[in-house]
Amino acid sequence: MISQKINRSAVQIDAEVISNKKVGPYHHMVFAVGQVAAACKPGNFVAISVGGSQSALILRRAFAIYRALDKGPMGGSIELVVAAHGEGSKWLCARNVGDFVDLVGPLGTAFGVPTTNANTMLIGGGYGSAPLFALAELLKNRGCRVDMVLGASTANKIYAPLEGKRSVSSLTLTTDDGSAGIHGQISEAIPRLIREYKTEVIYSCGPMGMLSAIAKIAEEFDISHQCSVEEAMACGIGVCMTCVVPIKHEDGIKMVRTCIDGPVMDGSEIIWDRKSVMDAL
Amino acid sequence: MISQKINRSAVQIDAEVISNKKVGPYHHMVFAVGQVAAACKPGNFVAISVGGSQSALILRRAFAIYRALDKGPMGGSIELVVAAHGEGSKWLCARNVGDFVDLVGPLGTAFGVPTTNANTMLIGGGYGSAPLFALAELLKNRGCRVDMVLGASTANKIYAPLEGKRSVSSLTLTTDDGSAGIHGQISEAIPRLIREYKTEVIYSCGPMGMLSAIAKIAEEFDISHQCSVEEAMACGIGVCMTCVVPIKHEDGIKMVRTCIDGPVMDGSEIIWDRKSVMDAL
Amino acid sequence: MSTLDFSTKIGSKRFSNPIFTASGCASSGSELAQFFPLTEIGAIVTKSIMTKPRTGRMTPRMAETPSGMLNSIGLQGPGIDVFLEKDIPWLVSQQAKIIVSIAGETVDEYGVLARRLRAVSGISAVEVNISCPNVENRGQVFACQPDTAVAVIESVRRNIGGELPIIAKLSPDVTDIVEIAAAVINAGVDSLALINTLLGMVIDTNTMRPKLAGKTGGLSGPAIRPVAVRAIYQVHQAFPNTPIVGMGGVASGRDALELILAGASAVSVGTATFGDPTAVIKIKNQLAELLTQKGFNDFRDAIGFAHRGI
Amino acid sequence: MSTLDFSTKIGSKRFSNPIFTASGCASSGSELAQFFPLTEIGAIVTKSIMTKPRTGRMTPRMAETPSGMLNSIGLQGPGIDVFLEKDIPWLVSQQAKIIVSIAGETVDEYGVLARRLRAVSGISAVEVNISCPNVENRGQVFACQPDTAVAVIESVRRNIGGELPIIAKLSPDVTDIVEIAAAVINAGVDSLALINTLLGMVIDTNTMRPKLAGKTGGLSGPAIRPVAVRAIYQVHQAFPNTPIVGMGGVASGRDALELILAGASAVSVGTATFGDPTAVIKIKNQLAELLTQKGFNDFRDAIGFAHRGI
Ligand SMILES: Cc1cc2nc3c(=O)[nH]c(=O)nc-3n(C[C@H](O)[C@H](O)[C@H](O)COP(=O)(O)OP(=O)(O)OC[C@H]3O[C@@H](n4cnc5c(N)ncnc54)[C@H](O)[C@@H]3O)c2cc1C
Ligand SMILES: Cc1cc2nc3c(=O)[nH]c(=O)nc-3n(C[C@H](O)[C@H](O)[C@H](O)COP(=O)(O)OP(=O)(O)OC[C@H]3O[C@@H](n4cnc5c(N)ncnc54)[C@H](O)[C@@H]3O)c2cc1C
Ligand SMILES: Cc1cc2nc3c(=O)[nH]c(=O)nc-3n(C[C@H](O)[C@H](O)[C@H](O)COP(=O)(O)O)c2cc1C
Ligand SMILES: Cc1cc2nc3c(=O)[nH]c(=O)nc-3n(C[C@H](O)[C@H](O)[C@H](O)COP(=O)(O)O)c2cc1C
Ligand code: FES
Ligand code: FES
Repeated sequence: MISQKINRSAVQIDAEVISNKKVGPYHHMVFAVGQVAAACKPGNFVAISVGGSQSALILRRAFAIYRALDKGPMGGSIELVVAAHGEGSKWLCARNVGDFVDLVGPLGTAFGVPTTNANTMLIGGGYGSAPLFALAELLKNRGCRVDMVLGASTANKIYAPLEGKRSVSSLTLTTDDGSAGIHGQISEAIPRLIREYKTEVIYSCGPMGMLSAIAKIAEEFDISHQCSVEEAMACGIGVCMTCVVPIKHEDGIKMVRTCIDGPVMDGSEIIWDRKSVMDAL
Repeated sequence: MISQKINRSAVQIDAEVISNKKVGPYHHMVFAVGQVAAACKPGNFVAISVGGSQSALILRRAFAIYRALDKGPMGGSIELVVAAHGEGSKWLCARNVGDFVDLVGPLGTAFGVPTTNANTMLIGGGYGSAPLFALAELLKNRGCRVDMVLGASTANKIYAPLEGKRSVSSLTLTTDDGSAGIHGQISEAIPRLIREYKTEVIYSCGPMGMLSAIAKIAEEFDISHQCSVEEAMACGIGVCMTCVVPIKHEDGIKMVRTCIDGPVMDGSEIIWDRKSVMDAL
Repeated sequence: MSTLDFSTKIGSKRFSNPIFTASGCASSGSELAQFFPLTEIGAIVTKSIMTKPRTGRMTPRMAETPSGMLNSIGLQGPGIDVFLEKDIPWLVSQQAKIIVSIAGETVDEYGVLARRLRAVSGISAVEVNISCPNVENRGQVFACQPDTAVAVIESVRRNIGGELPIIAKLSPDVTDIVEIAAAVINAGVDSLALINTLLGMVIDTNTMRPKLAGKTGGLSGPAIRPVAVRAIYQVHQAFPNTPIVGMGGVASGRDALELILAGASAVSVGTATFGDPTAVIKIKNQLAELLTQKGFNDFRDAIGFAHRGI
Repeated sequence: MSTLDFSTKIGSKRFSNPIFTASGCASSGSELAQFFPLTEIGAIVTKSIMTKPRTGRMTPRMAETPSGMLNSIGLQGPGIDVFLEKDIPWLVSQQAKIIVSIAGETVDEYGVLARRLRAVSGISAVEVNISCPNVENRGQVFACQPDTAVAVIESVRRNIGGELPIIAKLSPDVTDIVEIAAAVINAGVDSLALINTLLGMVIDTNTMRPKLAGKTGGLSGPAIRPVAVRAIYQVHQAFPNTPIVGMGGVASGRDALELILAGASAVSVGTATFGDPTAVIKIKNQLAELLTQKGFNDFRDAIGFAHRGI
C-alpha cells in the first residue's frame, strides 16, 4: 500500500524537554528539536516513546503539534499540549526539564489552506484546540477571517492560551456544564455561528463524536470541512494498519490510515456511522 | 510446607530514600524504615519492588541488609550496598533522595552467634561483604575474635568502608587480578589464614562458587560454617518455591527455600555439587 | 453508597468474596498469613499436592520475562500424608476457606488423592490440576487431549464421593480449549479453572543455554492476561452455566474485573503475589470499589457481562 | 576484531544478514524506507496478500497489553493484482530482498496466489501464512490441524513451480507444534516461520465489552517471546536441518540472539518496529556486536547453539 502522502519530513530524534508547565488539566511541554521544527505544519503530529527502557508500555503515543518555533533561544522547538490521560501520557507529563524523549515527527497530513481569502471557522474540543492556534496564525496571515469556537465538558478543560488568541477574529466558548461560555455541546452552537460569520471553510479537531456532528452540519450547509481525527495508533508511521477510518470509495468502503492519509482529512469523505460500516463488512 | 523459620518481623512499607552515594562500583543507599530497623538482624535481607507501576519487571529484588540503625536523625533506617547489575538494580541505584520504594523486610534467617567466645572468620566476596560488618560488630561485642577476609575480581569491587572495619581484629584482602591484597581467588588464601588465626567458626557471603569452595575447606578443617547463599528469588517471602537449594536429608535430597530457611544456612548441610543433584533427581 | 453482595458460588459452595490465591503461588498459606488474615480472601487454593513427597527440579527454577515469568518447580511438595496432617489442620485453625489442588502422574494417582480427600472436613472444593505430564503416555500432559482429561476427572469423581465441588484446571496450550472444557464438563466437573501457565523457554544469552534447569517452564503474569481473557470468554460463551475460576496475569482490581466480565465467577491471583505480598487484598478492595462505581449491587451480575448485548 | 560472516540461507536463497521485517509489521516497505535504506535488512517480508482487495475489520483494531499488543486488522490489503503491479516493482527498484507473504480463505486461494507469484522476478521466497480461518471448514484456522496445513502447502507447492523457497508460517495456538511442523515439512516446505500471534482478548472495563471490534485479536510483542523461543527450540530439536525464520517479541540484539540460539536461521522483527521505526537496524547492529563479542566468525555457527552439549 504505497501512499503518496507519507510525510517525508519525519525523522527520529532524541528531543530534550526544555519546559513543562501545568495549565489547568493539561501540560504545556516544549521540546528542543532543532531543524525538525522548520518542517512542522499545522495539523502534523509527533509520536513519542513512553515509559523508559524497561516499560511494559511498548507503543508510541501520538500528540498534535501545538506550535513549532523555527528559531528560538534553544534552536528549533515544538510545543505540545498533553492531557494526563492514562499511564503513557502521565509518564510524559512527569518528565522534567533536561530529560530526553525519543520522538518521531513531523507525521501525518497538515491542514489545507484556502487559495483565496475565506471566512474560516476553527472548532476545537478539549486539547483538540492545540493544533488550531498555529493554523489560525497561518490563515490570518493569508488574509482569512478566523472565527474560533472551543468547547469542553467544563471550563478548565478548554485550552485557550492568551498568545494563541492573537490571530482570531472572534472566540466563542462552550461548555457542557455551562461553567464558561455557551451552555451545551459545542456542535449545538455551530449552525448559528456559521450563519453569523458566513463561514466558508470549517476546520475541526477533537473527539470523534464532535467531529461527526460537525461533519453533518458542514454537509447541511454544504461547506468544506477539514477535520483532524484521532484513532488509536500503534506505530504512527503507516506500517501497522491499526489507525484506519472508513472512507467512501467507488467500490464501497475503504479503510485509510489516519497516520498517513490523516490526521487531517476531508470530513465529507469519512463514513461516520460505525454501524453502517460494521454491517457492510 | 509450614516452616518454623518464617521471619515474623517482616512487614511491607513504603521506604523513603534518605541517601544514595556511589562507592566504587556500588551504591550505598539508606532508607527510612522506622521501627522496622529494630527488627533487622545481621544476615537478614529485604525485597524491593523495582521499575515503577508500568514496569515490565514484575518481581522484587533481594538485597542483604548492610546495616540497620534503630534510632537515627530520621528515625530507624537500613542501609544497603547495591551493585548496578541488571535493569532492576540499575533502577534502584537511580533513585533520588526523597523517592519512595516498596520494601518488604526484614526477611530470612540471621547469622547465628556462638554462645561462647570464639575465633571467627568472616569471608565476603564482592558486595557479599555487606552483611558481614554488622555481624562483625555483634561478634566483637560478644567477645569474639573477628578476622575478615574480603575478595573480589579487582580492587575497586571490594566493599570495605572505613567505619565497617572498626570491629575487626584483622582484615585481609584478595583480588583475582592482584590489584589489591593477595593475588588470587579468595578461597586459595583461606586455609593459611584459618591456621594463622585459629579460626573456629566461618561466616561467608558471596557468589555460590566461593561459598562452595569455603564449604569444602570448612569440612576439611572440621569447623562450623554459616554461609549466606544467593539464589534467584521470585517472591522472597516463601510462596513461590523458586529459591531453593538442595540439602542433605534422611531420605536423600531436600529442597529448602533460601528466603525462609536461608539466606544464612549451615554450609555443611548444603549439597554443593550440582551435577550429583541433577543426576539424583 | 449501596452495599455490595460480594459473595460467589462454585458448585454447591459459597465464598464470601471472589478473590482467591492461585495454586502454587501461596504455598500453603502460612507465609501469607503474616501479611493479612487468610479469612480476608475468598479462598486459598493450595499448591498442587501429589501422593508422595517430591523434591522438584534443580535450580534455576525461574526466569523473569517481559511482564511475566517462567517457573519450573516440578511440583515440589510434602506429599498428601504430611499435607493432611499439618497444612490442612493449620489452615482450618485459621478459618481459611480451602480449595485443595491435586496433581498426579497417572490416572490412578488422581483417584488415590481424591479418595484421601473425601473424608477430610474443612475443604470447600478440589481443584484438579490436569496440566501434568502423564507418565503412562510419553509424558503428554493430561489436559491436552479430551480422553486423558476425562479419564482423570472420572477417576476423581468416582473416588471423591459426596458433594465436594470438582474444579478442572485446564491448560491454554491446546488447539481448542472449548473442546477440552466440553469433555470435562460432560465428565461431571462442577467448575473450570482457566488458565494454567503457557509453556515457554528463556535462553540465557551469556551461557547460551536454556536458563531453567528444566529447560522449559510455565509462563505466567500480566504478559498472558489476554490469553486468559480469551480462554475464559470462549468457554463461558459455550458453557454459561459452568462457573469458572479465572486466573492469568491479574495484578489489579481492573484486571480481576476484566476476567469477571469475560465470564469468571472467581479470580485467582498468582504471580502478582510475588511482586506484592498484599496483592490479593489490594485487588479485592479495588474490585469491590470498581463494581460499586459501576452500579453493581450483586457481584454475580458482573459475571460474563461482556457477553451481553449493548 | 575479526569480520563476521553475517549471511544466512533459507532454502536455496542467501540473505546478506538474518534480520527481516515481520509480515504485517512493515506494510510494503515504503513507509520504513524513509528511516533507512531497505538494503540494510536481510529481507522485507510483505504483509500477507490475498487474491482480492480486502477492507479488513472495523476499528478499534488494536489494544496495548502488558509488554505486548493485540491486533485485529483482518488482512486488509490491495489484493494480488495491485500488489504485483505497484508494491513489488517499487521494492525491486529499492533493491530490497523480498519475501512475499500470502494468505487465503480456501486451499484453492493459496494455489491461485502461488501461481501468480511463480513468474514474478525479484522475489526471494514465499511465506505461507496458514494462520487464517478456513471458510470451508467453520473458520477453523488452517495451521491448527496437520491435514489442512498440508493441503495448503501442497496447493502452493503444485502451483509455485521452480525453486522459490516455501516458508510455512505456523500458529503457536496448537497442542503440538512439532506435529504440525512435521506435517508441512513432509509436504515439502523449505523452511518454517515461527511464531504467528497468540489468540487473545482485552475487555475494556469502561465499556465492559471486548475492546477490539473483532473481539479477539493476535497477541504479539515481548510478552510472547518465551513462547516463541520454546516453539523454535522444540521444532529445531526435531528438525535441525529445516531453517526457521524466528519471530515473536524481538526488540533487541539480545532477543534476536536468543531466538537464534534456540534454532532460528533468521529473525523477523514485528511489533518492535511500532515502538521504534529503526528497531530492525538497531537489532541487526546489536546482534552483530554480540556475535562478534562471543567469538562467532560465522553467524551460522550460532544457529541452534543452545542445543549443543556443554
Ligand atoms: C493524531 C493524534 C493527536 C493527538 N493529540 C493529542 C494532544 O495534542 N494532546 C493530548 O493530550 N492527546 C492527544 N492525542 C491522544 C493521545 O495520543 C492519547 O491520550 C494517549 O495516547 C493516551 O495514552 P495513555 O498511555 O496515556 O493512555 P492509555 O489509555 O493507557 O493508552 C492505551 C493505548 O490506547 C491508545 N489511546 C488511548 N487514548 C487514545 C486517544 N485518545 N487517541 C489515540 N490513542 C489513544 C494509546 O496510544 C495506547 O496505545 C492524540 C492522538 C492522536 C491519534
Ligand atoms: C538474599 C540475597 C541478598 C542479596 N544481596 C545483595 C546485595 O547486598 N547487594 C547487591 O547488589 N545484590 C544483592 N543480591 C543480588 C541482587 O538481588 C541481584 O543483583 C538483583 O536481583 C539483580 O536484579 P537486576 O534486575 O538488576 O538483574 P537481572 O539480571 O536483570 O535480573 C533478572 C532476574 O534475575 C534475578 N537475579 C539476577 N541476578 C541475581 C543474583 N545475583 N541473585 C539473585 N537473583 C538474581 C533478579 O532478581 C531478577 O528476577 C542479593 C540476592 C539475594 C538472593
Ligand atoms: C511459581 C508458580 C508455581 C505454580 N504452581 C502451580 C501448581 O502447583 N498447580 C497449579 O495448578 N498451578 C500452578 N501454577 C499456575 C498458577 O496457579 C496460575 O494458573 C498461573 O500462574 C497463572 O496465573 P498468574 O498469572 O496470576 O500467576 C504455578 C504458577 C507459578 C508462577
Ligand atoms: C499489526 C500486526 C499485523 C500482522 N499481520 C500479519 C500478516 O498479515 N501476516 C502474518 O503472517 N503475520 C502477521 N502478523 C504477525 C507478525 O508477523 C508476527 O508473527 C508476530 O507479530 C510476532 O512477532 P512480533 O512479536 O515481533 O510482532 C501481524 C502482527 C501485527 C502486530
Ligand atoms: S498507526 Fe500504524 S498505520 Fe497508522
Ligand atoms: S523466593 Fe519465593 S519461596 Fe523463596
